[in-house]
Amino acid sequence: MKKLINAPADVVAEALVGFERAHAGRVRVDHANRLVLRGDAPRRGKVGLVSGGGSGHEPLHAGFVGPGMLDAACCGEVFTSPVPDQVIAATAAVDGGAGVLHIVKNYTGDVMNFEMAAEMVAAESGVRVESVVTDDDVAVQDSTWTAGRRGVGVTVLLEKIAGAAAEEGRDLDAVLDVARRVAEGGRSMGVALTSCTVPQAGRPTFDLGEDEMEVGMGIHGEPGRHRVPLSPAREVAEMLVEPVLADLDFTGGPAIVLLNGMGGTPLLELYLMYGEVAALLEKAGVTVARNLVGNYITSLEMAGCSLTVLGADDDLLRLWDAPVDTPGLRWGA
Amino acid sequence: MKKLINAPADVVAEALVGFERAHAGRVRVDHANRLVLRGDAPRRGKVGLVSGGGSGHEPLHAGFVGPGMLDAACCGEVFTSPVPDQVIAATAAVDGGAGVLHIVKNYTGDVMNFEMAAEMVAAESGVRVESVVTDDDVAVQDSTWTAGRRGVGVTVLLEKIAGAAAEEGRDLDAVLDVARRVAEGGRSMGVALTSCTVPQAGRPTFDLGEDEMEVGMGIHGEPGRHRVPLSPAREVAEMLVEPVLADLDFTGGPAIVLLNGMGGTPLLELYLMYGEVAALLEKAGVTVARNLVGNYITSLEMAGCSLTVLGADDDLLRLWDAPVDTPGLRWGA
Amino acid sequence: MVSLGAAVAWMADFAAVVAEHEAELTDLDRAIGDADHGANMARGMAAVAGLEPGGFADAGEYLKKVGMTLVSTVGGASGPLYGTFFLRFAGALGSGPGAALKAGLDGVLARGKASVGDKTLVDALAPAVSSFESALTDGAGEDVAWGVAAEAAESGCEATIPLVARKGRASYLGERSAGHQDPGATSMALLLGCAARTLA
Amino acid sequence: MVSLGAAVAWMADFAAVVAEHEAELTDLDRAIGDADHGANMARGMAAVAGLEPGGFADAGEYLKKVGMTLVSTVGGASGPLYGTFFLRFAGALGSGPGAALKAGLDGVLARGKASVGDKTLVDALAPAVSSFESALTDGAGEDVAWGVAAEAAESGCEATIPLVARKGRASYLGERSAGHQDPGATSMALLLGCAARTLA
Ligand SMILES: Nc1ncnc2c1ncn2[C@@H]1O[C@H](COP(=O)(O)OP(=O)(O)O)[C@@H](O)[C@H]1O
Ligand SMILES: Nc1ncnc2c1ncn2[C@@H]1O[C@H](COP(=O)(O)OP(=O)(O)O)[C@@H](O)[C@H]1O
Ligand SMILES: [Mg+2]
Ligand SMILES: [Mg+2]
Ligand SMILES: [Mg+2]
Ligand SMILES: [Mg+2]
Repeated sequence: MKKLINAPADVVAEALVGFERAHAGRVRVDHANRLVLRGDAPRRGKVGLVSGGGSGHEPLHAGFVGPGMLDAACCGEVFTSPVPDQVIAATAAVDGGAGVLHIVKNYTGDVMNFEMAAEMVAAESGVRVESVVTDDDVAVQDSTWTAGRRGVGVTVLLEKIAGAAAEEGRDLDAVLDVARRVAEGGRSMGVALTSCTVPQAGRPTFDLGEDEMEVGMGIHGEPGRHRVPLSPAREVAEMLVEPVLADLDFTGGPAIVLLNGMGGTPLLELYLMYGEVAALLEKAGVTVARNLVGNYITSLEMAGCSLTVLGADDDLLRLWDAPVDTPGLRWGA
Repeated sequence: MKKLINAPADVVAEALVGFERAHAGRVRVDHANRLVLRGDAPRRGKVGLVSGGGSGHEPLHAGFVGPGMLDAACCGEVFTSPVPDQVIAATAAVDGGAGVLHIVKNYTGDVMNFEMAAEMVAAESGVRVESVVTDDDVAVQDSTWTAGRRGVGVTVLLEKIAGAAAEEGRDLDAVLDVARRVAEGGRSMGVALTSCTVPQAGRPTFDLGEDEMEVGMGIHGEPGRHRVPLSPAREVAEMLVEPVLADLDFTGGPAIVLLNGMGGTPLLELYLMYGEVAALLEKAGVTVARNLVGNYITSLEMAGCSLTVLGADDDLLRLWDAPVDTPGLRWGA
Repeated sequence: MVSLGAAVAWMADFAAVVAEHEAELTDLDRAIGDADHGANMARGMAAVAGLEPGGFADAGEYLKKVGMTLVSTVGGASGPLYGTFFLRFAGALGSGPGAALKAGLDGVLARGKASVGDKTLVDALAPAVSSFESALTDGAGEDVAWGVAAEAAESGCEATIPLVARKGRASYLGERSAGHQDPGATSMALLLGCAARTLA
Repeated sequence: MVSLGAAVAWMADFAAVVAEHEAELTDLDRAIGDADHGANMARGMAAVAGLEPGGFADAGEYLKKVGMTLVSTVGGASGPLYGTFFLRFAGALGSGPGAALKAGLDGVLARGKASVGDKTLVDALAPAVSSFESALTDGAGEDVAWGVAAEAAESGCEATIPLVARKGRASYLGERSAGHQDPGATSMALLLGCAARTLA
């Protein structure tokens, strides 16, 4: 295992020390609870946005804390959901009297820990909490017989768009409505060329042959739909676009597209992939109104990429374009 | 070799297709000359900034084209400097009557190709061209008996700062002066945990044992000062900070610090490293006034990082803070 | 009745057993999950082992704190599930261990929405709860009932091997999850084994 | 005098030889550079081989175009150096091949600022130029002189093996560059070998 770390058990705590030093003033770090908070939280009258999950997906979530996006991120151990105490502390810290939205990726651990936190907040404080769960990964069959689709790239788009809705002063119901529209309107699919290595595990999560790739893997190295021979970018693009479009019709309006790197893929390759993906989307009649190409929801040093397509409308596009000022996403500010 | 590409020979051309699609409107791509141009170039009366070099270091340089930074980037083959024709075409495309600055990293190939281009522009057009060469890598002994230090991280800071100077209307002499101050005032040092693989070469540029790292490697996989056993982040930070501070005194004023990922290092590790580095700099009496943590001058999928420290003053800090609006660096806009 | 001393001994034993089996639990989770179940349980039980038992009035109060500690330190799927199990177990302990076990199971079912056969820790816990009850109904003492429950948990755990997971991370594997023992069922069987040693 | 036909044959031969030795040149560059010298030269000479020789008045005009083509297609260190060599060679060809060689060398020295012994293509080119001259001075014909020059380039190239690089990318290696043959010197020796076969 080749990593720039000290003891594997200290990775998250020490990364937060560096994060605080890098973004001092703009964010505040609660080291005891492993929270990254907006520097000016709580904002009176603004709906608070809390997200979080296992670490190792940076910039998600900590990198998306700031004006126009999240008020707080709860940082779990690498690939392990945060505990309710963190979520409760974050909720209390960002509540400005207008209620708090929890943004949760659909993994059993995340869902249960956020749920317990919400129950405890409801039982012990007057803060109104609503939750939205992202489950956009079409690699997983969504049925009552499984844990359902995983939450991946849509989470980035949702945090941006719901963040803008909260920032412009919409109330909790309205922000929740926007968040649900994003969660329901987006689909994703990924491909991995290499595994990642969890620091505490010390060895790769899965083994992949020198000429194999995993189609539909998850952001924690979960297995995908199938393993195929390493293929040209042109064919990889088809493996991403085809299942996403098969799952949902995006031809009715404008779309926001995220081509996301898993952490170990050079930007040069990501742009090349984006060229292939955008051409296929265009051919399929999808109007790409906005796009984002880069590493936004990663899986440590995994090589690979994922595609997220979100069906948008004028309201969502306007919220997408609104200023955002976070370490990981910034424009108009 | 595991890469998201089609034919290795087509990587740069195809990545430019995707880059154009991703940033349409904001930049223009001249595919014949492999140039990325500011969408509104040439800007009448503004000094034009042209940089370029081998591809594979993205976002440098193409990702830094836009208001407040570069007017044009010349994209060479992966790790191979562009040819004079590209530089000449870029210079002509961005000249707004106030002259053009060439920003060149100190590699024999880059220096000679830009030099030939400048000579040809001087001989064949009325455009005044000045050049600045970055050579900040302290891993290399700077002597008349070598090709001199390599240009690395300072290039990013220089493109930002000189870009701001040009944007606010300074003339070519003034922009050149700012650029020279940055080039002279910054030093860098890097460490690699893994090699990178050039698509056309098909195999890793160098071999590194499972428990070795290369201290002082270059951004093309050039060898460093020495190979040492894989060390904790705390010690790696010393290996970066110590030689940089030994080479130049940064205690006299504010400093701008870049902790740069080589492309394959998770952000989690980069932040952890930044915590270590910032603590050492503080202990050594360096006042870090501004910082940047992320992947800005990469080496394909290499794992590792580099530290750049630039001695600044009020003028340089102000230029650093000025709005910038490029795919790879954006604030205030 | 479960005494405070017995409850503390139960947890001390489980903490030791989890530490001993940490690598095994993680390896089981590597096969069909994300290779952290051993680390998760070890982190939580180390925190539990650090609780000062002096301050508690009875086993119920102590085990409530155990549940809260697990919720606060484990994370992942197992944190809320084990935490809920102990919180509910502690709350019902006044009505005896059978009722406590039943309440714990109900809490886990409500929280995780898994059924028997979904290849989760429920597959070890549910048969243990019903075996404990039927042993008492059949006239056995609590000491015997704990042993029966532990055996049922052990068989339930082994019976997860051929199952296809339908809950938790392993469900992403679909058919490929068959042939592997469920990590959570394994730790749950260990917990009941400890109960048989310390509460009987 | 070098005829247009001879010059075209020289370049056709060099293009073929470079294509044949591409992997070897790249491997030499992998050892002390960045593993692209073979690709760089092959790309450039493929473009040269694609030039339509019909449109040129004489060898000088043709070789000037060769130089410009190399400058425009090779990049890296070798592009400007080989390009300059041919541009200057072509410009002085009117005064004979000896003067052309000398002008080419001077261009390379001015462009790259290397000296003999710095472990660059100058170590193959410089001895070739002086051997060609002295052969003529000694009364040999041009055909013999080209052969002598090629041999000198070949030995100069081999003599780069023990040297420590002081110019170009290999200089970063310091002492570790010793023990490897310089890739640029190798391609330069191939160029002069082709000259001996086609211009003599
Ligand atoms: N919905 C559920 N109901 C009951 N048990 C579950 C459920 N989901 C997961 N589990 C149990 O949790 C175990 C995994 O725990 P752990 O690895 O600690 O958490 P995570 O899956 O979040 O990494 C599984 O082996 C399974 O027994
Ligand atoms: N300053 C210089 N003067 C003369 N030759 C040089 C100089 N620098 C490099 N070279 C030659 O260029 C060769 C490398 O060419 P190439 O690999 O194509 O370019 P790059 O080093 O830019 O990758 C070296 O082997 C050396 O012979
Ligand atoms: Mg987990
Ligand atoms: Mg090169
Ligand atoms: Mg797990
Ligand atoms: Mg080379």
